Amino acid sequence: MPRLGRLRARKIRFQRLTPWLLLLPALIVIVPLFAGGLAAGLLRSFNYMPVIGLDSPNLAAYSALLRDDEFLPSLLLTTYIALTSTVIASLLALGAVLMIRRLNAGRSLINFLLQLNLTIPHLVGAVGIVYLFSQSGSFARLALHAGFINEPQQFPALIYDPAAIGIILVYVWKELPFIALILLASLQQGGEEFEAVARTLGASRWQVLRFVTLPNLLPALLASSMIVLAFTFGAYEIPALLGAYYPAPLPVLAYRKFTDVDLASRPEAIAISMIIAVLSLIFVLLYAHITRRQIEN
Amino acid sequence: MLNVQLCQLRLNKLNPLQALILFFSITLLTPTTVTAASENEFADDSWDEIVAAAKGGEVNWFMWGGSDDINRYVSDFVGGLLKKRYDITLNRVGINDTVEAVNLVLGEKEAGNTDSGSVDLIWINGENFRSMKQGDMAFCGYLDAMPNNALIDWENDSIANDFGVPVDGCEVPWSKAQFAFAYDEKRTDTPPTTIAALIDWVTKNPGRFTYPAPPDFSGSVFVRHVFYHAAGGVKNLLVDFDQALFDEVAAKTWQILNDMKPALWRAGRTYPQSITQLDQMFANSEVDITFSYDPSSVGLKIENGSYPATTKGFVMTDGTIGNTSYTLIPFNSPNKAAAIVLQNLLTSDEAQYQKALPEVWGTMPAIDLSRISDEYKDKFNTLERHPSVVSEAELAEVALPELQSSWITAIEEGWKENVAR
Amino acid sequence: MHTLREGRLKTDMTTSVHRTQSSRQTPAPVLLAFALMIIWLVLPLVPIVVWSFAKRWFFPDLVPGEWSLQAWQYLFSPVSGLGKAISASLAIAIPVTLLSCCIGIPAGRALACYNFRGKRAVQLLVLAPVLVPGIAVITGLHGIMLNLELNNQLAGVIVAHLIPALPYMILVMASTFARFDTEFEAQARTLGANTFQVFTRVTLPAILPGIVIGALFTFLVSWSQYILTLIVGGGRVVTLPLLLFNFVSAGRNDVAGALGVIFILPGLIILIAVARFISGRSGIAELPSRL
Amino acid sequence: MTTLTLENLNLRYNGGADHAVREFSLHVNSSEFITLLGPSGCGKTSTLKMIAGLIAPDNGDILFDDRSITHLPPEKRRAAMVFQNHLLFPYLTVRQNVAFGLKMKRVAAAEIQRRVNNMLDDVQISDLADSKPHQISGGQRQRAALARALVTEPQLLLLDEPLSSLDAHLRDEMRNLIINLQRQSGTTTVMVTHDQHEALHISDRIALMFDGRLGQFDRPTALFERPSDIATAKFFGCQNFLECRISGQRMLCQFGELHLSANSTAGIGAASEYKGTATFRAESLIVNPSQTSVNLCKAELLNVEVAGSYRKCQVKITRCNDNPVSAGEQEPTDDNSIIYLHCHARDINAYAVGDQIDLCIPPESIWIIPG
Repeated sequence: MPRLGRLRARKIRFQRLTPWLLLLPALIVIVPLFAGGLAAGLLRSFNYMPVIGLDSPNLAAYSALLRDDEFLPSLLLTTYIALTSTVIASLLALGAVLMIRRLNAGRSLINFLLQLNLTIPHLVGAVGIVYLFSQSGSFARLALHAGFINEPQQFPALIYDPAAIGIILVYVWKELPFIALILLASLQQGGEEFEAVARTLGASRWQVLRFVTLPNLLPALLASSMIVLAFTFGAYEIPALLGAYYPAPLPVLAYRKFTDVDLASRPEAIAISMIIAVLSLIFVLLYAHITRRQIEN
Repeated sequence: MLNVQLCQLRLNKLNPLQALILFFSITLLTPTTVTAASENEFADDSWDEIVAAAKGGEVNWFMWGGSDDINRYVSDFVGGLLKKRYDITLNRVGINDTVEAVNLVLGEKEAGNTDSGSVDLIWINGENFRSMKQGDMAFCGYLDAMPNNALIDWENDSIANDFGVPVDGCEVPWSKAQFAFAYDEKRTDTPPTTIAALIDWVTKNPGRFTYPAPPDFSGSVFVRHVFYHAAGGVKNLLVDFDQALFDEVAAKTWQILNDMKPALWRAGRTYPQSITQLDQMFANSEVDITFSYDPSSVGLKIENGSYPATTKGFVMTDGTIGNTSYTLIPFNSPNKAAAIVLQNLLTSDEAQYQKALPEVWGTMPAIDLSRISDEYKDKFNTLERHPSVVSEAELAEVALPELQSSWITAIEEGWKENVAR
Repeated sequence: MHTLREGRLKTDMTTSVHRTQSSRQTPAPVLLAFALMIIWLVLPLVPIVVWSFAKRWFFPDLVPGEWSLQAWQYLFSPVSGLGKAISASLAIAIPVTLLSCCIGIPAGRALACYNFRGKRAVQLLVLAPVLVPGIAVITGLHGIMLNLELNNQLAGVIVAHLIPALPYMILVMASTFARFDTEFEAQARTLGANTFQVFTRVTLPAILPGIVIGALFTFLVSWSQYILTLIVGGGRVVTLPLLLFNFVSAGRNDVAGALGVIFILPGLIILIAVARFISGRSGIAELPSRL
Repeated sequence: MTTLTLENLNLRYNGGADHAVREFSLHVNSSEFITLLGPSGCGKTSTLKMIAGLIAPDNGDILFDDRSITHLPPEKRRAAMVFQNHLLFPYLTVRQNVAFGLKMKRVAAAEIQRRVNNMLDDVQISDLADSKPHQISGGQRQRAALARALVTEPQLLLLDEPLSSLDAHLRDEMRNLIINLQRQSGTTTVMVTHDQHEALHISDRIALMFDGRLGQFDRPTALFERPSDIATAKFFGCQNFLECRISGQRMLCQFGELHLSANSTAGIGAASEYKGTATFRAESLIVNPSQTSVNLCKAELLNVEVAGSYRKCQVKITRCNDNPVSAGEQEPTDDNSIIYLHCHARDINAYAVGDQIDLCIPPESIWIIPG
């Protein structure tokens, strides 16, 4: 270092700073808004807010949640919705991608539809699913005309039901294309040649699927599933529209408590938010872990 | 400011010294004294002064926005008149639930915003009004300055009390509503016309009835009807909350509702989330009976295609609960004068009549029809309701009062614990 | 194609060649799956469109009892507030997109072209808002924004929308810069271009497709946002999703259907625009490959 | 081992409008190493993939040991392929990669272990067996890919440009390894390349492909010395082509009469007089020949280009065998009297551009392509 001219040393120091300067505006936005929002939420959920005189943190909000007999069912329901939606969407997306690869014609049509779906807001998808799958929806009407049922109640209860099938259907409809597009993108990066080489090495169609295609797709599949899992865990509008009245999924419960006229519910609402945040941060770390392995490979 | 009013109301019960001490301690020690001056800023103003102050301004009116008919009435008719006559711009803010507006004001109050709030007027009643009033978030005490206040019958209990909470000059009645049921002539020959008959009907027609889960507004009212039925009438219940009485009646009520459960839609495993959902289920033959706190909505819904044309409104001969909805100015509205002008316009015979037209909205006027101009008296007298809507006379005959909100809260909580799960 | 078939037929007979490999005929199960998939993707959109023109469409009618324009008439009347909602949506989404571009492009470059200590942490920080649900952040942020008097107005909603939108832009730009060879800039420098010229003549044209994809996606993220707008906007900022939610929860299927159609349009337009812009590439499908 | 026969293979694309491969027939002997050589886009990789079963031909037949295998899927053909860019499965170790084919065939674990270890020894990467592909060098990856193919003991080894992704020094090493392993195992091998030197070095026979068709199929020296057509000659770098009439052991071209050797016309039938194209390599010409040589020519030096120790020259021939150029039937045109010659620097250093030089076109270096 001492041999370097002062100018050069300064230049190097400046170069070291360059990425941070480039990142600065982004950090100025993300750190206070995202990290700050979470931190403020965390403090508030512990009833710690010296500005308004709350200076002894406690776990009141969390223990109130545990006592609330809707919380645990709600947590379970949310987890069930998120897991089921993610697993079904992932598997179907995988199947769809394998199917699309075997198409000779129609690829561009399906590609267009997948992309179109990506641009459609969840809310619209939810409306469509209700029109189709409710007990008086299009399918129930078809079933009646086909003679399978005589009245709406005989049609399976899919919407507004504690089993949350309607919510899951919306998520599957919206997330399947998302995962499928990510998988297709990952396949474009040389997947087909690996399969060719495997076949010349004596692997049958199934063995290629089992030992080459799936392992190749796995990182992309897991990473996109994490995104979907986090999203389905924390999205508000779909369960708000299609859910049963009890138990409400966590985001709905959080919103309800947040907007409760009784201000005492707010720390509880924020505590639920924090639980959602912690769980989704775990998904972030899992995602990072998966993609890191992918990059290393 | 609520404190002040309560004190003033009870002053006559205290001896002068006590009263004096109390009064000074309140006026000196509570910050409400600061707003006390401003709350009355219009009380002594002449109407002309208010109108002059409001000219060229705007009003942000927060109200439930899910009905195109109501939206049209408010934006087109009311907004049009307001602009034309007073040069005030009406900004209708559609919300999903009135509680959103209450929260907004609450948040502003928390943040110390006392004079530049974003809400100028809220369509409100019941629980939300209680929150606003008890939270010192309502602007009160200006009604005397409003000419059309003369059309309002404050002697009437159902006007002067909003779900048992005294209005105390903090809101202005806008509309009257009364619970009414509806059925489809094509599907049901004769609907049950007492609560007892309804309960019987439900068991005989399994799967064809349900009600939205309280705290949905309409679902909660339905449960109250059962509660009245279990109590053998509403008379004993029109008092301050009485735990012993509540427990007695509630036990019977839960019994009835739980017995009904297996015969409900989806065997009572779940309930609709909202009255909207029930309406849609009714329209699509999933259930055979629906209800509404706005009896005229049957007509509107037939016209806009939400209900089958063969839908008919009906009431229970043992009574249906009625209430009044109001408009309220939040304490921190920056456009109070304009909001008062709007409230005055809303309570005019002209606006109330327009609102009562079946093709516009068809809802019942909140003003005393005996006090209005002869012209509008005639008009109201010759007003034809939508043929499917229960007649006003029929409604009036069976009208039941609402309970105080403390009762309602207890019923809703009790339902959640004893029936829902 | 015709001659090809014939030729194949002849060989089949003469040399009994069976084409088991990657033949150009798609097997029936795949075709069936293809058809099912197309139906599944399109199906939920059908009743939305039909409902927007329907009146009195009750169970068990397969077609509406009446066709009507009442939903559209209502929406296009000044009362509905549709115009205000669309302009509010645009007044939020466009600044969010522009801000995201200005902030996201340098950040993407930093993540793609430099190695520095703490890079991994920054990557995680950028990624986190994509995965952490909006409601988790906004309930805490609400209090802060209240103090800054950002609530209940466009500015606050724009700031809130940046949380989920900006990371998308940064991630897309990082991937774009990762494919961009900075040697080109050095080359331009040696040819006498100054910093500004290097950016406008060399860097910008090269990363433009990435910017377009990132910007359009950022726009869509903001366009579809519901809960952040609801909580921060406090009912004062009524965007299209809020209006739609209003009518969905009010059970007005016809109005909701018509709003749904309007809601989808920008995505559709963007999709077609992107396909045109990035000729030969797969348009929005690029996005996932860049995340 | 196995023989490979291709019979009239055709492959069309673009809905049948264009041919990738047309009427391609070939017979490869057992244990032979042949190369499909041709410019890029000539259909050689498509042919290889048809042999592997990765693409189905539109018509034609592929036979291993005279048995048609056209209907078999790739995994049943036992034709292992090594691709240009190694294509080692990134999520498997080198050992797992090599074991892949055996595992697919459900060979017993112990057997797999033994054969994989032997194979890894053969390609000298035993010490890297437990590394992931991204942890080893390009040459090592290609060795692993080769090992992965050979360990399955395929009937046929298919190599698709196996050396092109390697640096020059690694390429020689790898080439020798491939030759050794192929000789050792005796596996019939088909390699695809566009690099003639690679093909000349490594192959028993080379099949030239142009535009989807089979060109000359012969031993490397034959392709080099006795091209069957101008395209082949050009592909192997021949620059001198003279249109001429041949009569017995002599040819007549625009700048005179040249003597031929017996070999020169070996590619042609017994006709006594015909037209043809005479070709000779630039490096076979002799500058400053002894005056007793046959086919002595006078030429004007047009251009000299330095290429290391030798020189690439362009000359314009003025007369040959003491026959003036005008002795021909027509006036010589420039382009048919200008030829290229490569010579050692010392032979040409004395001359400057524009000088007249003596040179000799040895009769045995001339090869006549008919037509």
